[in-house]
Amino acid sequence: MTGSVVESLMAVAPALNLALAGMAVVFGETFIGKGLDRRWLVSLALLGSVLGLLFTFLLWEPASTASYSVFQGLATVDTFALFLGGVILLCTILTLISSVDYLRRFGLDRGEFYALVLFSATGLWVMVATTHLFIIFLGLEVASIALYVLAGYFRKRDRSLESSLKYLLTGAFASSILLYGFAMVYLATGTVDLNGVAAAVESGEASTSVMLLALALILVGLGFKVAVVPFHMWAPDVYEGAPSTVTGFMATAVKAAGFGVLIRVLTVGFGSYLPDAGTMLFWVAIATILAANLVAVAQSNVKRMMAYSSVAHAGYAFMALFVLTQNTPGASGEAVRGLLFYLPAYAVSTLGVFTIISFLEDRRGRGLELEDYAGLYRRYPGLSMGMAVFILSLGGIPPTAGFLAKFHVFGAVISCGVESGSSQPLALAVVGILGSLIGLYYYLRVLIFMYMHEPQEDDRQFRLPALGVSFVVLVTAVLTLWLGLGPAVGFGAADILGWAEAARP
Amino acid sequence: MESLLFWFFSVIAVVSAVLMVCFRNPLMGALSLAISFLATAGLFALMTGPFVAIMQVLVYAGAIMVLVIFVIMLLRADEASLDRERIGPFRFALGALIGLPFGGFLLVAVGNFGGKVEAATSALPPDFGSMKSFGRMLFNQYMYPFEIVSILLLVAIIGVVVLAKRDF
Amino acid sequence: MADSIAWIPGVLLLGAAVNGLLTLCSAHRGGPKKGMVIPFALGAPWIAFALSVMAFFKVKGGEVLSTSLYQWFDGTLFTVDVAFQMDSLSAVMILVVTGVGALIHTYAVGYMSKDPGFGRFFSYLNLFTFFMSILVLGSSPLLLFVGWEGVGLCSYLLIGFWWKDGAKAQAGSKAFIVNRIGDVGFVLGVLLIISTVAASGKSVHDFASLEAFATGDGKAALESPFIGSFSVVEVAGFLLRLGAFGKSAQLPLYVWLPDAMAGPTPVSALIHAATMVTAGVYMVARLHFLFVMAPTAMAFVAIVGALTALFAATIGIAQNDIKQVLAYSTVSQLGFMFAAVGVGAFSVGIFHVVTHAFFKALLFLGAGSVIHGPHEEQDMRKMGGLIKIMPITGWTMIIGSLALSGVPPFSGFFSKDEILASTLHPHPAFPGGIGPILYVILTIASLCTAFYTFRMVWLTFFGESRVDPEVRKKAHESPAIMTLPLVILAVGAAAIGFLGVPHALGGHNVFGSFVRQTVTSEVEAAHEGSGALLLVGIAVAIAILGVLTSYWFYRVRPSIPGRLFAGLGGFGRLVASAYRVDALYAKTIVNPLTRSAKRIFYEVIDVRFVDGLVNFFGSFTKGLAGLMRLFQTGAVRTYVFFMMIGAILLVWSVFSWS
Amino acid sequence: MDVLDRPEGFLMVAAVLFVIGVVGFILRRNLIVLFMCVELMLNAVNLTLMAVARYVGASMEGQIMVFLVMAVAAAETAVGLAVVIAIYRKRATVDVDDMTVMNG
Repeated sequence: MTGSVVESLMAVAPALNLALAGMAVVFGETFIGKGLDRRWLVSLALLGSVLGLLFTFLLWEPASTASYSVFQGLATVDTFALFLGGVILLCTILTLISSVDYLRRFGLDRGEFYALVLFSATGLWVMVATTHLFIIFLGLEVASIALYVLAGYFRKRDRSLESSLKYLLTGAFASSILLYGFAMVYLATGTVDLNGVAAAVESGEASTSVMLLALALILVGLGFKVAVVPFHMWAPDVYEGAPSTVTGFMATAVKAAGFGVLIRVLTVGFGSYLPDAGTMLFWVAIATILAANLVAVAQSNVKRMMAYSSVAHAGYAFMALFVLTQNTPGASGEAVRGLLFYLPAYAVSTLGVFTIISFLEDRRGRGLELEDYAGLYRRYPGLSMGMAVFILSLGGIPPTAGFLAKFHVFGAVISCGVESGSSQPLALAVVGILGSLIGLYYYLRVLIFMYMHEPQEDDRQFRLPALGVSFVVLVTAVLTLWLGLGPAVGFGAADILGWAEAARP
Repeated sequence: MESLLFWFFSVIAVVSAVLMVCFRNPLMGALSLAISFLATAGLFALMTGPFVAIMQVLVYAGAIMVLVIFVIMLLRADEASLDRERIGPFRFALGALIGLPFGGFLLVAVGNFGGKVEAATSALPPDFGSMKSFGRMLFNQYMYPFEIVSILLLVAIIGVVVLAKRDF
Repeated sequence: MADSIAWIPGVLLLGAAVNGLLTLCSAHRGGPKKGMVIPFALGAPWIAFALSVMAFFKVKGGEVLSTSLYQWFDGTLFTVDVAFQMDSLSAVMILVVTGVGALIHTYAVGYMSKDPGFGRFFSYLNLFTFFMSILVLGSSPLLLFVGWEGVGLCSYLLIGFWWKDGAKAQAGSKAFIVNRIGDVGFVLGVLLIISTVAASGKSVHDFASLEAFATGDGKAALESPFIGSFSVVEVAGFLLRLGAFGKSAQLPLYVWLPDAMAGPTPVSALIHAATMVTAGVYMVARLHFLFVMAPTAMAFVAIVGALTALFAATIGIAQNDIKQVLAYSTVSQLGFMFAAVGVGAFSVGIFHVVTHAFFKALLFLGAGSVIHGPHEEQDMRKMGGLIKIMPITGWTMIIGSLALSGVPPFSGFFSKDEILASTLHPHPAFPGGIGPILYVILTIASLCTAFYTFRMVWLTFFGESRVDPEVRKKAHESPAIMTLPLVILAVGAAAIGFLGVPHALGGHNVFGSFVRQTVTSEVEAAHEGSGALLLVGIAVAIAILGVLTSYWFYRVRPSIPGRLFAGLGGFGRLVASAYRVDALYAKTIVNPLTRSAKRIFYEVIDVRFVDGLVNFFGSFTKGLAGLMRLFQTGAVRTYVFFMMIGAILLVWSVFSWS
Repeated sequence: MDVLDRPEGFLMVAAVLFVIGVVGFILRRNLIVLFMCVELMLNAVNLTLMAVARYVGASMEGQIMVFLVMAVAAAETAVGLAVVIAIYRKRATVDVDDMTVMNG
């Protein structure tokens, strides 16, 4: 349905709230000046994102019967968009809360930071709520540019600036390649709206060689954003140097949006060309899982290890994309649903970990080595408990969100193998499970350091975890367990898997 | 006549782009890039895009390149860094390793694009590419991306302040 | 609701949670007070045991208890509830888990009383029991897997409980890696079964529906060829078995278990003898309906089990560390169990699980008491004559040893005899001749078992004391909280065998027929009433022969060379001392035998092959990681270079495959 | 046949410009030149979009996109130059190969 401006604005209300809150924060910071209590700005930012989440819930019902196509079809607000948008908003809220204490400790508690997080989230939301390739590009750029700046936010630190620069250079390069891919789609079909593209592909008017080139280039560009091998090499450096809470945001919200766009572009736009991408997705997934897990084993910096872990998780999620190329309708549905479930499951655990990492980081950017986590449970029992939950979830041990998510994806891959009779999916599943095996090794090492090792000579003062940090760790730990125990555990809440099911494009 | 112009602009655009990569002094590179942009603007004009061509000259070749040159002057590259920029055979081979196959793929794919096309300018709407029709389309149909770009520019402003303002 | 079996895991989880919270809340002060920990640490397993007994009586009446908490997975591919069920098989197992578990918990209160990590230890131990109850009571393979991973994790935490030095950490990694190799097999096997079920349009996955599927309309799908000539169920069976081998320490994945003895002794007793390591046997019995369809893989299991039984027993002869003897003995006994379930005698295998749980827990706890007495000494050559100092520990351990050796009428005799008898009636689809071969291998293993068990008894409790006189003064019997569980377990180890008196001896095999309420396959039924009186006679003879040989070697003959060398004065006495004679015998008789066994099976398989494999994985991983880190130069241009290489490969691949 | 009757000519020029940008990005070390290479790549995309708008889509959609891409490029350049200036202040270098504090 297309309608009035009011309806259009209502449909994109979640993004609108984010953007308006961002502007309000910037103006608050600029005009009210130095004497300002920044808590007001944070509250404003939170208000915007919570309202955004609220609108997401309000829009869900109407969107599930007939999706909104507003702004002359440039924005498509369907359950898929709302689902991913909800994940993005959740990540935003948690990032905002955990950043307050972090920034305040370094004396950098300024409105610009929150505004940039909000604008970045706006861009990501715009990205997933459209079928128009060009809007995807614009949303991506808004989000990316805000993140380039956020990565360099601690500009007194060498690492932060270097992280920003590396992200900016490689990101701009990858964006150009992605845009060239979009231009190729435009060339092949004369339109950049995915529905139009699908129609052109169906009618056979599209130029095959150009479409295939476009497919490869788009996979390069988006593969960069979600960080899969061999387009991942920026990720460890950028993740390590960026402020920890920003890293958390990058590893979760950006990935969610990136995978959302990948699913949308691949399933809606490329229909009959997908089987041609099967082999390449296969090798990308295998290379990602093996390389990332192996290199992660060799890391001693927890933040950097988490960066490789996030690359590895992108590999597991890529397995689900591979299923889409195999012409197995049953397994494909399961794969998309599994992938959609994977994103929030992975996001809550990862955000929890990065919140704890940010809390343990000191003024000089130390406290990130594995040795610094030795005997942590003595000093911070609650945080250690939370960390254990997150680590087990990331390692895929039941009954946590990570296990359930992984099981869904692996299950989809294997049932794809049974359905198609091909051995490729089975090989992929074996590699995936092998990868989780290696993964557990370095994940559990964190636990061992925290619980088994004696704390080192301790020159750092004990700090009571700030309210925000405790809150985020508690919420993410509860969500990790809740998602893992399964959808129907009490509280009358609707189930995420059910939402993921309804959100399938 | 017009196809001569095409060759003229194309050769200038490509040659000055190559020069941009080859000049060791970034200032010379920036000037070559500006020339390449101007030539591209000419190509835009050939394709019935007068308004976009003007924007190309004003925004790209004008504003952005001036900004770049300004920054280059500000940071003054020394002789040592110019020396390190020398492209030896190994680096050249690396470039060729990437450039040749990738370029080959791109050229083969777009060169063999055999779709149906609108050849004659008369087949297009009469005001195709004019500033008026451009503005009307931008502010009606494409209001949404326009708004997004406005946020983008706001983000860029904040970003520059955060990163480069002295007393932040 | 109140009598729901979900309370069994519930109570255990509560205990773990309370102790965990207590530990966390008092972490700054270095742990909670013991008085606060004990009520929950002991209350949880004992209440769980009481609940299990109550439930058991219902099951005994022919009822199958089940309770479903909520739906865990739903969807196109599979629907799985978080549900528990208790049939006769899981009833037996849960009684062992909670009963033996509660006793070991009680013992551990005494054993760990001086350890600073008291609260933490019990929260892990309760958590372990919780996961074990999930493993046993879970109504679907997935829930079984939850328990499976959970016990693995707790085991890992508990082995590492006293990790301070690198060598023990190494042992932990070994346990971890070997177990994960098995787990890969398990997960793949489960996923393969689930996908097969899903491919035939079904989505329910509890054991009952799986059995209905496997014996009903899914038979064809499961038996269709999958990889080469192997059917789906053969492949899945092989994969699942790999998981069982990893968890239950079978060749060649057994190496982690002896190393796992680095943990506190109650942990060895509970996890590495009585419960967790039998999970593999339980899993095979639980999925018996799948395994009977895969005779090739079953024969494989039986052979691997029998070989493990023999090899571990021969290694056990040469060990001097009391816990190592018991560790290898456990590996060997697990081999017996696998031989039994491998030939299709599932109830017999489970019977041995039960009896073994009693006598091996008893032996481990006794060993713990022995170690505790002479102050952390594990070397048997420095013991001897301890029966005078610690009589309760001594006599209970002798009962346990008699049971382990298979001397009638102690429990091990009945279960082992049944295993031996059942090998002569293997799965009908087995190639002929396997049965007798298995029988011979296992009989030799029984002989070795009796020998090394009583070698341990003679060396530890009898003869002259070789304990350091300083230490001997301090050596003492353990407190009542440790000896009481020993006594109870000794009663169990002595008497529990009468549940399964075979028909050949005029019994009714109550146990077997109870388990067969659940395990109802034709292959299983074939074992009903097997076992002739002759076989019973052979088994008794073998056990007694083993005991007597060791008596001859370690008690009788030492005096002969002693007299012989008496004329040589001090030197002669030195040689005549048991330690020297032991060395002499070791040099002349035992060593040539065991050394070759050790060389082949310990040095080649364990050190060269599996350790090599583990080390290889380790160094290979590190090397590869190092190699890949070289590319991660930090330079943006490198990154973009590899990105473009990737881009070129992608473009090339789409063009070449279209 | 006239080169202006078909888009292939423009497209190939654009492809060549794009590849020059890519190769320049890999070969050069001066940060500002790297940004210029990205500009060149975006410019090449713009040329492609213009050609498609003129010959294939026959609608001004492509031209609007070109306009917006220019804005994106401007924003990217502005932020990029800001980072370069911030780095130059700290390290007094604009060589990308010096930015390797983090690796492995």
